[in-house]
Amino acid sequence: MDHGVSRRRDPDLGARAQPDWRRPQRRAQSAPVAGRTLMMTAPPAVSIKNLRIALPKGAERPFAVDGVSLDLRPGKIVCVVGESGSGKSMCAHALMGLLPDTVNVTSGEIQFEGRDLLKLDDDRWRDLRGRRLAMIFQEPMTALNPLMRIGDQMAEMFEAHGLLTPRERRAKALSLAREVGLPDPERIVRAYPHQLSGGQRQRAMIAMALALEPAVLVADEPTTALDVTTQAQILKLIRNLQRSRNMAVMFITHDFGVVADIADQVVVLRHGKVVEEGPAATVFNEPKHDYTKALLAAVPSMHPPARAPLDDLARAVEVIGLDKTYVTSGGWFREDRRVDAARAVNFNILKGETLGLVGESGSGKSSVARLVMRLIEADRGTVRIGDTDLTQLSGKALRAERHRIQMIFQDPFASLNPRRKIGHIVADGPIAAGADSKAAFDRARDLLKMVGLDAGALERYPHEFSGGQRQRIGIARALALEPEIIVADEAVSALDVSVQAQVLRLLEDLKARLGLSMLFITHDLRVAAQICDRIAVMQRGVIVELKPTAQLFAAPEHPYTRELLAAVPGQKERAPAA
Amino acid sequence: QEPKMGGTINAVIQPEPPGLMLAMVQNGPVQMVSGNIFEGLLRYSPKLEPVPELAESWSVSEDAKTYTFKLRKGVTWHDGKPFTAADVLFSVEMLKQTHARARNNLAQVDKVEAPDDYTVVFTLKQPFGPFLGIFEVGSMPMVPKHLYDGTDWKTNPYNNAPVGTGPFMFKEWQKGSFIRLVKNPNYYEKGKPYLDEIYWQIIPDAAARSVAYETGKVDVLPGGSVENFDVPRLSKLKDTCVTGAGWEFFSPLAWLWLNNRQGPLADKRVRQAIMYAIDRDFAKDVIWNGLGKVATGPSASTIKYYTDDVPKYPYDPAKAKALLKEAGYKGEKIRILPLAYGETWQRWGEAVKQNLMDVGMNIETIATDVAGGNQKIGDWDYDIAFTYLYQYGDPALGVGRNYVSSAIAKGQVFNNVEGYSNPEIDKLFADGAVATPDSKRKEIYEKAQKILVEDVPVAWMLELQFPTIMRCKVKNLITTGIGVNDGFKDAWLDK
Amino acid sequence: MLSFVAQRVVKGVIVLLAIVVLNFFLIRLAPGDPAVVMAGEAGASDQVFVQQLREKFGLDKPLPEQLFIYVKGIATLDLGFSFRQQAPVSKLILERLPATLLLTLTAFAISLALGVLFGTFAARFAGTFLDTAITIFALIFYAMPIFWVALMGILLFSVAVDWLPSFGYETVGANLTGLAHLIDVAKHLIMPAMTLGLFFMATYTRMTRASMLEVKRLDFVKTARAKGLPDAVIQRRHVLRNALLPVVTLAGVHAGTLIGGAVITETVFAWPGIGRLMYDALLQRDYNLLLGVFVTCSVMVLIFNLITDLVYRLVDPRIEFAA
Amino acid sequence: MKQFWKSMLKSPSGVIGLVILLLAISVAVFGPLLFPNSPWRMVQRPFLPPFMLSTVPLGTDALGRDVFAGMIFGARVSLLVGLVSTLVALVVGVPIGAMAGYFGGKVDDALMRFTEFFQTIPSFALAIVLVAILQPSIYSIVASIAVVSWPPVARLVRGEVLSLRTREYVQAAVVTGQSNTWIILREILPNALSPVIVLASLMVATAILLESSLSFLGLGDPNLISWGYMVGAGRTVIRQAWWITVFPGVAILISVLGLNLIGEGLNDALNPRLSREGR
Ligand SMILES: Nc1ncnc2c1ncn2[C@@H]1O[C@H](COP(=O)(O)OP(=O)(O)OP(=O)(O)O)[C@@H](O)[C@H]1O
Ligand SMILES: Nc1ncnc2c1ncn2[C@@H]1O[C@H](COP(=O)(O)OP(=O)(O)OP(=O)(O)O)[C@@H](O)[C@H]1O
Ligand SMILES: [Mg+2]
Ligand SMILES: [Mg+2]
Repeated sequence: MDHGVSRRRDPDLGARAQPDWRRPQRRAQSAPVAGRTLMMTAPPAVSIKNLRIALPKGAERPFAVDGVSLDLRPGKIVCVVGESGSGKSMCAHALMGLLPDTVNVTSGEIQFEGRDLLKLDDDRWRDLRGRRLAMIFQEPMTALNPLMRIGDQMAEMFEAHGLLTPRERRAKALSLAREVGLPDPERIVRAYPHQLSGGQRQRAMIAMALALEPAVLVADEPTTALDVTTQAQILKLIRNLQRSRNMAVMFITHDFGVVADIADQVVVLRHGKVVEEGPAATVFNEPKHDYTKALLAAVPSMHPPARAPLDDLARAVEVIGLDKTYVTSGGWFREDRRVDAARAVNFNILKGETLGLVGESGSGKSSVARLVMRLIEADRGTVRIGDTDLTQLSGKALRAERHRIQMIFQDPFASLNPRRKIGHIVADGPIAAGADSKAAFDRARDLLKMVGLDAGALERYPHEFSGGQRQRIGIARALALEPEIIVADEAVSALDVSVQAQVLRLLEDLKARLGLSMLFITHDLRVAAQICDRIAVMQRGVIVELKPTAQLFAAPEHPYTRELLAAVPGQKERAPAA
Repeated sequence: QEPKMGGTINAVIQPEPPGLMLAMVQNGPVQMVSGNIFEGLLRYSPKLEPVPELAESWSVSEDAKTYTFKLRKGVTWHDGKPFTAADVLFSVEMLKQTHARARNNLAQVDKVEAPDDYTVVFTLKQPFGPFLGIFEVGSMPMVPKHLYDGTDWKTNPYNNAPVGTGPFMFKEWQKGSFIRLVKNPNYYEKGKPYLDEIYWQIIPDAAARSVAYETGKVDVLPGGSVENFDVPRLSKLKDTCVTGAGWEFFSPLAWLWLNNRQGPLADKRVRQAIMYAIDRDFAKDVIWNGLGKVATGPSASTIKYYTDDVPKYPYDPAKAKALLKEAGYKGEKIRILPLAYGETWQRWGEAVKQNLMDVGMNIETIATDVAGGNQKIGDWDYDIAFTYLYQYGDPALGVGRNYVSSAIAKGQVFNNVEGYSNPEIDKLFADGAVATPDSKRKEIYEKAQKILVEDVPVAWMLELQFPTIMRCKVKNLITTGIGVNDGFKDAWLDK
Repeated sequence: MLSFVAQRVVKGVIVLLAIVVLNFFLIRLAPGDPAVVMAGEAGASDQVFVQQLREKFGLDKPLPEQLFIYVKGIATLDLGFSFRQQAPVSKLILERLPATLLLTLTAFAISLALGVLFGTFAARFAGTFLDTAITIFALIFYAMPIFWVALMGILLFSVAVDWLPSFGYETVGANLTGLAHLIDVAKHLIMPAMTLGLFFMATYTRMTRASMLEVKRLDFVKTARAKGLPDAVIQRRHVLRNALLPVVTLAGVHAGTLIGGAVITETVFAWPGIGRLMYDALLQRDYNLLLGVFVTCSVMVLIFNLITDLVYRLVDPRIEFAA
Repeated sequence: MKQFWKSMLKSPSGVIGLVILLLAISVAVFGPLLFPNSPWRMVQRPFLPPFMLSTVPLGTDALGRDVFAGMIFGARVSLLVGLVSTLVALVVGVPIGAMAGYFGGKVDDALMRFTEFFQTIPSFALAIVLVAILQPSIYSIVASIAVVSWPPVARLVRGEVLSLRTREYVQAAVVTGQSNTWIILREILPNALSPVIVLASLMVATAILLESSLSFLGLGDPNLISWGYMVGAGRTVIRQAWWITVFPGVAILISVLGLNLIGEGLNDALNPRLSREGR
């Protein structure tokens, strides 16, 4: 299709590209390198030296990446870990030559196959990308062009480098799809991205990245958006493919469980600087830097702590036979699309108890939370708070009862109105309930103090706070109405581990002090293990198992529960922290 | 110069005629096009003397009540059927139902008879001075009986492909684009018409019409088809001739309806003040580019029995102010309704408004389109309203109706809209219509003019002239007092 | 897909019915009586005569009855009779419809094609002189009143240099046939179509540019770059196609504006379309004709919208054929 | 807010637009005080070319009226029509869109059908008919322009509200027991407003153009001079007196341009993602 596009390369690159992409020839080319590998300790495929990337003026810090050096070796996976904003993605993008226009590399070099990548011109970059260096992105939803068929997007990989005929490309795409384990590959190569599940899309992305057998694979949080079960499969796939092709992999993640599962080498980044690096076992077992230690300590363990049994049998919440089916109207001449988000859901929460609700994405956890909160209407069933049947109320009466059950939301950025000051955000509820505004603000100040924010916060806007602080504000808002029950829907999932640990501790503390009950929704079984008294496991709208936490972890009954537990990454932990 | 045969004329028509059946629709453009297809019994010279057309000759009885017309022999309709007295009788009957003006004009007719195929006799109830002036094609077109008799006139297919006796035949009409007429080869006047065909181009925008002329796409701009402001420029173009002739029969006279019934305008002095306040020479010189004439009274100077021996109202703001003060005008709001006929009239409305405001009147312009304006005038819901009306050659036809009290009737935009009622005037016009001989009529009408001008029932503005602009190679385009409205039968092209 | 169209048609019919009823009353609210207008043109009028006219056109009946008669007619695709032009309304409209369709569709095609082209250029060379130039021109075209553009066009192309005809849709009396006729019509078409399309072209230029810049930031563009695809291919295949979606939506919405805008263009260029027919009908209070034009225009808008929706659904696989 | 002005002032188009608008507004507000001569008064000989007399710097029109005075008084009407009709359109469109988006379901369906209905009638044609029916006056013109321009507002607001409604902070407001009105006014609308403001700035421009087009067809308010009226009136004499049309035409062009630039500036300022990209 694009024969007209110039493919100007230097002789040596051209020579490699021209005969064909097939393996035998390429191997012959890289033979001398391989030979050396045997003699010395494997030379790096890529060597990043003292990389420094400047951010535009007004950014939070002058350099996104500040003097980072690291090597990627064939056949090895290097995990780059660190909190959000530590510069992980920047490193990856620099390696691919895909840095945004607003940032630029001020110093350092990236050695690859005998040249400094940072000095390449656009055409050479283009030649290397995809063919020698490939990348997988975090969001499988947005990383694929929604208007193109999967197979065509795979075939583009060959087209970009002028390889094969269109027919061969299609055949190749099919076999790639098969190789990464996409089900029904004939159908899937003809499908559009939105017709695939997240895991399938990520597989398609991997297939694409591997199409030309690159020497280096960069994976920027490739599993963060996936379910644990899917994550486990994808990790396995990457590991296998990487082994069989002897690729050098740079794997970016913030999840230490994942690191534990696949890393050969670990590099810990903080504020754009490498604070620690070394073989995975060493970093896990003998972390040297305090930051690494803190990070490791913050990873919740799979072992539920012992919990005091609850004697008080008073029920705070009673949920009986909740049904909810979403009907997406198909119009007059089409059948409706129905999703059962809750089917005959029953559970109680005792006073002072934390009930966990776990399950994969789409299993109906949030729907249950909303039903309990009466943010949506149930088709059938009852939600009782104390003696009040919430499902029977509406309008003013409902509003009057709302203060008894409050919610903490998942996304600390989306759950605060960006245009209202924190003071208002916290005090609005009580004022709407009829409280005197001065008293409400005084109380807001106290609450903020209780969640660890100073009084000055009242007058500030949400964007002036960090993620963890915002989640604290969300908690203060929920507490302002002095609720009996708190529903936390993925309340810590968006936070970095260290922050997550703090917030969890805060929640535990407040709960105990105020005698609250809690419905805690999460997809992270480690978190659930640490905070819940009992856990309910949901699958496709049905609660398949509900047990005290320790029992559930020790003796899962339902196959789905077992599958979930097995998929949690990092269980062969080299450093069982705590 | 000897007329040359052949050639095509492109003329502009505006707005697009709603139909071409002159007996059923009678607005200006319809007559302009259909005047070539249909004919009347008579035409009128620029001096408004009757000239034969379908009637070869005519005679009037002693008592002035019987008019006998001898029809031309050998006249055929465009479909080949002969034209006879039966067609005339039929036309009279039909027009009484479809043609409002013909209906009025024929009100004096007692009976119409056809003693033979080529003679028609009109018998009147009483003598009617202007009777010989109602036979022009627009006022009384001849309709083919054999195509209309016994049909539903409204939906008759010939409405859209009219058949007449005229020098040109209807050929095609592309709605929104043009109307095409071709020479009638069997025309009764041998050798005529000279032209092969006429295209009437439909161009709705005045500026675009000027451009069409300028770029040579059309040859004739009939009166009123370009804005007056453009006339001087166009007349200076190469090979361009301009004439104001051809409007003698209609003699359009512009005035302001003044609502005599209510408010300040019920006071004669206020009405006189308005006459003094308006700078009519400015209007003539600037808005009408010097064309036309400042009106002295209810009759245009081209109309029979006109006299300028009447009170005069020169532009005199001081006097206007004095009169207003005398009448005790205290700034009551007065609504003025301009005529929605394009830029010229809009500008004129603005100028008059400004004149009146300059003498201290509180004027508000009410904007409407033609239909909305008509409704307001018909409902007498106005204070001052622009208009211009045709006079049809005789005070009994075009003048009296605007002042006699019997013509006061709600819901119409003609006749006595201003609500002026003066028994003396009523009597004068009643007498004038039937009086004989001419000298007696003259006396009556001169008296009426004097009284009216003193009373100012309406404010007369200008005798309008709509110049026709054409290429000089177009000869003999206008030969009668009806101008382009009764056909191009004498026109020829000097190639 | 078929059921989608069927559903849309049913919906459209309901909307149309509402339009008919509303406009029926709206139009009759206008001051001015068609019978008076007609009688007036004869240069005289009297009560009896006007009443006679009213009866003839059924205007003497009570409004609900008139509406009933009208709607009944519509059901049988009869738009009524124009008492003023003495012809069936549908005939009058059909005579004019081809010209309007030719004009609006050409304007639409030109504006969309050129707009997308310029927008693409501007986005590709964002920040350069070319971008600035295109943006400024787009802004100027956007800001010029349509009649002004028309006037300037005529002065420039018809008067100053005699390249293009200033009125009509063919050379009257030339009796051209075949290719010569086509060329003749095309020559007449250029100016009105450009005039009508210029504003929309400017809109699409700006929209395409903005949309391209927006899409450029999306993840899948990064994926495409990571594949090593040449920039031109990325721009065309990945950026442009996605960026066009909002432009297509907007274009569909514009159909109504385009047809409405044709009133002025058709007036200035003497283009024999229904825009002018509507305006004349309005001035003459030709109720049936005016209503008929409204219904026709609305049908055209609905069809335009349906087509854009279909196109949208063809381009974007994510949207299924549901309402 | 400060942030907003900062980024607004950083975008060059926004600054140029603001300067133009401020200039136009101050002409509209103060001009008539400084040049109290009525623009309708015939002060000099007709068709006096511009720059000949200092008393009539921009020449005179077909009746000898001062073009300069017309420009100044015209600014008032043109801007007023633009601003007021946009305001009316917002007053109609924002609540309809907000209600449709917030309550969803049947309410949404009904309101959107209603909106669609208005969008199905060609807008300019509808405006013409409305002005003709109501009879041309500044009120009917403003009303008609508003009637044809509110549907896009409603649609835009609905879209925004629809997406904001599911935001967590809105749900937070619901669960803390706040009323629907409060939630719409405090939590949703302020966050839906930036694209509406951008749209509004463009609507003012479109309204000015619409008014001029109506004036062109002779449907302007005859008691008030507007730029559109001047262009329409001067159009027939453009061949002999270009200045009568050109000056007000340029005035329209520049103000519409200014408003568009403001729209662009607002877009940049209110959409931080865009502004960071630079251009
Ligand atoms: N386009 C950009 N313009 C300005 N600053 C940016 C841009 N992209 C990222 N940054 C900043 O650069 C720093 C490093 O960002 P980077 O995306 O590398 O973090 P990360 O470690 O990948 O974080 P995460 O885990 O959230 O993806 C951050 O402070 C971020 O705010
Ligand atoms: N408003 C809605 N309309 C239609 N379907 C919906 C709606 N909300 C959720 N669903 C569907 O209902 C199912 C359950 O959704 P829910 O959000 O409760 O899952 P979840 O367990 O919270 O998932 P996640 O972990 O991704 O948040 C999913 O299949 C989802 O697509
Ligand atoms: Mg990142
Ligand atoms: Mg959820």
